[in-house]
Amino acid sequence: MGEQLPALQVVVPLIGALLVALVRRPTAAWLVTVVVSLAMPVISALLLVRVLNQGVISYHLGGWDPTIGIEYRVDIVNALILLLVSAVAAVIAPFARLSVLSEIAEGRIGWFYAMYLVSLAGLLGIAITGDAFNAFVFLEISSLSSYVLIAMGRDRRALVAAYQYLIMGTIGASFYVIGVGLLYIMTGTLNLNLIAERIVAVESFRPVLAALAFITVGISLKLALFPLHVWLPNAYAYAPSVVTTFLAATATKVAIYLFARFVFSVFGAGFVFADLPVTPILVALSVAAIFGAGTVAVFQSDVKRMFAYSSVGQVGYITLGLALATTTGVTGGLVHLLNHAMIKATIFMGLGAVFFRVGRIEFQDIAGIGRRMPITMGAVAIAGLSLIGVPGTAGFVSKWYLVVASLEVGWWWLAFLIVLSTMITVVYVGRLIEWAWFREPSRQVATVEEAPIEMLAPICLLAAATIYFGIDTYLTAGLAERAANALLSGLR
Amino acid sequence: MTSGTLIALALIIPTAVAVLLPLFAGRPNVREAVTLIGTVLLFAVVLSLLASVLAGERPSLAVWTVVPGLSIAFAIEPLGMLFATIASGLWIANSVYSIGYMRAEQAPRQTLFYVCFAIAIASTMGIALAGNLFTLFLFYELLTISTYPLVTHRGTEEARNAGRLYLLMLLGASTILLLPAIAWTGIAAGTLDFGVGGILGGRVSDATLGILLALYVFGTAKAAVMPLHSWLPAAMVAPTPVSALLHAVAVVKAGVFTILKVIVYVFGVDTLAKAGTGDWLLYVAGITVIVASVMALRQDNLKRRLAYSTISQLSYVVLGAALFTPLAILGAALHIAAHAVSKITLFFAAGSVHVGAHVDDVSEMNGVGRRMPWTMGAFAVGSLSMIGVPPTVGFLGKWFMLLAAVGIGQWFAVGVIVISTLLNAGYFLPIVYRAFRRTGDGRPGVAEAPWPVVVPLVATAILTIVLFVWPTIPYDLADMLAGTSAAPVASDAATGGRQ
Amino acid sequence: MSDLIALAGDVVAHYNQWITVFLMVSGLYIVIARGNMVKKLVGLSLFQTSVYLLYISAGKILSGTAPIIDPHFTVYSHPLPHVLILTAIVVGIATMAVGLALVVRINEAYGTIEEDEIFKRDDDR
Amino acid sequence: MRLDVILRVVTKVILPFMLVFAIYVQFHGDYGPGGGFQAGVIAGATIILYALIYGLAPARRLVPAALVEAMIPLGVLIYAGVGVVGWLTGGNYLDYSHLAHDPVHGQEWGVFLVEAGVFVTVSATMVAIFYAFAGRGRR
Repeated sequence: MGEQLPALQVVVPLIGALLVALVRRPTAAWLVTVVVSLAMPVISALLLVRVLNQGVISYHLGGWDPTIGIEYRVDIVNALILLLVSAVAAVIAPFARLSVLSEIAEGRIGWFYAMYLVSLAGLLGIAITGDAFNAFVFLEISSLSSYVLIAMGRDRRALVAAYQYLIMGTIGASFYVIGVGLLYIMTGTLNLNLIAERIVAVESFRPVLAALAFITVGISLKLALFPLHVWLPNAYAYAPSVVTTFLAATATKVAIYLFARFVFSVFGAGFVFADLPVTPILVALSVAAIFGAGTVAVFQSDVKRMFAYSSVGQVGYITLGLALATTTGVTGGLVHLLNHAMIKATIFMGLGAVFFRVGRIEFQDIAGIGRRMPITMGAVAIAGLSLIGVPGTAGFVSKWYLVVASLEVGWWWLAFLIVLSTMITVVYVGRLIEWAWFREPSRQVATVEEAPIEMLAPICLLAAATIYFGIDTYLTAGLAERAANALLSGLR
Repeated sequence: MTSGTLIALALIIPTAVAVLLPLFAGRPNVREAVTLIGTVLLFAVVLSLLASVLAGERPSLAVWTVVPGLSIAFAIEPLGMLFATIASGLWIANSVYSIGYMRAEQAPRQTLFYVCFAIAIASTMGIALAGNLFTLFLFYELLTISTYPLVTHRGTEEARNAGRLYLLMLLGASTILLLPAIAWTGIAAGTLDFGVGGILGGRVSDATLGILLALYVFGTAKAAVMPLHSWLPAAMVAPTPVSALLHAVAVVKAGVFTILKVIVYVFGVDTLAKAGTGDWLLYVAGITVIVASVMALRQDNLKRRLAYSTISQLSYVVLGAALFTPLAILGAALHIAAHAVSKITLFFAAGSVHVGAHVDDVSEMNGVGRRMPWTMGAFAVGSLSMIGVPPTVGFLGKWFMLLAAVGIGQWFAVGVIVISTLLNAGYFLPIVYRAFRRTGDGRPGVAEAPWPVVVPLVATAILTIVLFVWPTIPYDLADMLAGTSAAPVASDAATGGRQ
Repeated sequence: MSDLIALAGDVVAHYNQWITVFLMVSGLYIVIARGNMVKKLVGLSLFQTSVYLLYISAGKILSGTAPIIDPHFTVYSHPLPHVLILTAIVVGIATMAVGLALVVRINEAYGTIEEDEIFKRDDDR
Repeated sequence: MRLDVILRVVTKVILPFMLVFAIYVQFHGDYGPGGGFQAGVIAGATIILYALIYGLAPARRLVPAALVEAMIPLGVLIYAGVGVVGWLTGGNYLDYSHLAHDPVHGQEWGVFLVEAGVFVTVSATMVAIFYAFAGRGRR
């Protein structure tokens, strides 16, 4: 059975989604979702252990040879991403029941869970596949289901947000597939590994450069790299709480993985970063994202929207680390990818719990909420501190790597910008803490109670994780460093 | 019990108090009992550590390596021991005082107050006992964050603004300046562990030493060296116990402690003295001392006047450190202790006046001393100590710094100390005079504050005098510190500083 | 002169790619320039179609037949691009369905499908 | 319901042929252009044509929405199930070689079943999309 793990990782949520679509009773649908979601981290943890023990796992779908068939290929990089996505899914599933019951019309709950599982299967598929076109299909599977999920959001603005995301996402995916097509024309294969082998001979040809450009822009749309991020804030802000949490923690992260996979493993770090001026461009965009999106976040009146903008900024840190293309830098980027997923999942789940109790999520409406829901908001505050990068939390570890990485390449100004940008985070996290604790409770808030235990438990678990991974970094920084080395060494 | 266990306990006890308190939120008496038991236990633990340090031991405890190069480790040296002893000892007095003050004030959200307080003390212990720069930084930030809710505690517009300034200035300086300084140190020296004689000697150029020193000094905004001082007067909106223990002892002392420790154990006194690129610090500190004193003269609000006085006194310590001689380091360390007991007395008295006479401004204090003799008597003792008049402990630190300054012919420092002493007298003595010599306007309701408020302030006032007569413990610790920074030891820094 | 003719020949010989580029750019233009949400989707569809052409024309071999093994033929077109594009078409249809469904819902919620008017109505609230 | 007699009659006549053609395309997929996608669309089109001519309500009586909504996941389930059978018979996921006594027949069977699943899902999806849009605004 161990050999079948890669297929199980994708097939189980897919079959789960089909079962949910057949049954569609809210409770049954939720139960299936929980069972599937809890099975996911088990599978990905087993995969990770196998990768650590035996090296790269190659799985031939349908028994076809990789030259013509689809290959699932798991190395330490995507094993880590798989574990991240499935762990987040497992934590969200128990939380989802009450949140979904309160936010989604009853007739749609079944479809909601079906779409949720399809989206999960799609994201896991992107991460696990070793085939460029298969990645496109999974990309669209996850995107299409997330458009639907976002459209189920709290008011009509969710529809417009989903529509905008659909337009941008489809353009991004089409750009990606154009790039893949050009690569296919030049190399005659769609297998990422084989492309990487054959591209060396043709990398000076113009279609390869065009392919790099198309793929980079296409994926950048999906990962919301500044200035291609405009779809993200509204989509996150108006989507149902569960969806926001899930997408914020996983969707952009998987897109970043795909980006890293293409840039480092397929095109090769030497080609992209040494021969082409990608580093300065990407660093400039990342810094612009960090400062631009961070500043916009400060002025939001909607808490979810504020943290959505913050996500755009935080993606900047990840791409910044990748752009440096050194071991420390890529490690920093990957660590921040993992940490930011945890942090944002905690924050959006906490806000989901607040929304569940209060029914609104603007600053004025949740004034004083920290006094009524101390545990929920305490967890959000801890995650916020981690977002700032206070030492002892996960966020510090990633920021430390990034600062050291920029000092190592002699870019002290970049280190300075990184620490300076932290102040923006302090401002908007501080603003939430101030509203939550140091204002008199508003009328809506005065009567609410602490969130129910089945919501609190996942929130507290993740908040504890953001502290735990600030102290014990084997699973994050330790593995991320190995992953960074694997990425930088090119072919897997 | 091994010394490692004791170090762990010194952190665990206040943390445990913080964890237990919310469980007794509904029962104030139990809650306060938990706090008091915690304070006494902590002090006992610190005292037993003190005994082993005085016996010449240097206990240490390696906890965990976060990422290669960043580890959480504790190692006790004399300066840290001195700081830990002061902070934990005064926590007892301050807890008694808090109970009286907060109940008299009928303050809201007392549980949150005590929880944050306990976390702040735990962080202070972490700073004092830290064995490397990362551990120090970790607890330094934790201290900032745990005291932010205390500053904003009242929840008024003014308190929120003060909280914002507090958070932005302290967190901002430490992340923008201190963190890069630490990263730079780590890359240059290959280690972040504190080493006797410094770890940077011979590793970086003189100019770099000067830049790094600036990053450290201004990154440690808690030391309130100008121009990063304005958070401290603003933080006075906090309840008085917070101002007393945290903004006269724990937080601000954590700042100067960090600067002193970095100068002694990261740069090395000798290295800096030879490099000559750190001399600017003397002038910055000197100017801060004088300017803050002048500003204190102009404050009418008693707590704000005390805050400016604190800024000035903190820079005394920095000034002492910036002389880069062992004798001045001794004086600086002693002044940390002296200022702690004296200033907490003054703040206690200010709070007592607030509770007993409902007066916050100096101009309204006429005759208060006659109605509140214990309070204002203690205030007088504290004032004398701040000015540096024997028989109070404030004299000792100034004396040694003055000796050191004269010894190396640093007449600027001598001038600063003399002028500021006059200024100190200028802003403290009128208060005492008003309180005792002028007659009040006979307002009713002015009476001595409740006993939990009065007893601690009298106790710290007595301590101010006792430490002058019997300064053995702080003196020995300061002497040990000065000994480690003396020239002969520095020669083996090249080997001693590495791991 | 002969260079020019060769160049013109090159341009004409890659006519399939010119069509691809034309469709792609015009589709993208419609998506960006039109405020009507349905028209945007039409543009998006055009844009996707250009991608189909890119793949299919790359798989075609002149005078090759369908890839079914038969003793009379030796030259076959590459079947894989067709398979891929079949998948891509399905993805395109699904996108279109979701997109149009969203437009219908938006029309019900706002009473218009012009983007600028929708933004104006949201700002008014 | 207007009296467009010609359309109604012609539709009645043409519907069975459309369905047969769909089945032809489905099974001819092994030897020529065709397969589940195309067949599914043609089959879906017959229902849509019926609904266009005779109205939505009769079409819904003929092919209930609940059935359509069940068929969509069911078809994919057939597809995924065939893949799982590949597992159980000792191959990788979607490996049809072990479905029959020799690999070539196994592949044939596998593709046949998968195409059947595709047919179910595609035809149902077409009808479902039509129902969803056509039913809008009439409730």
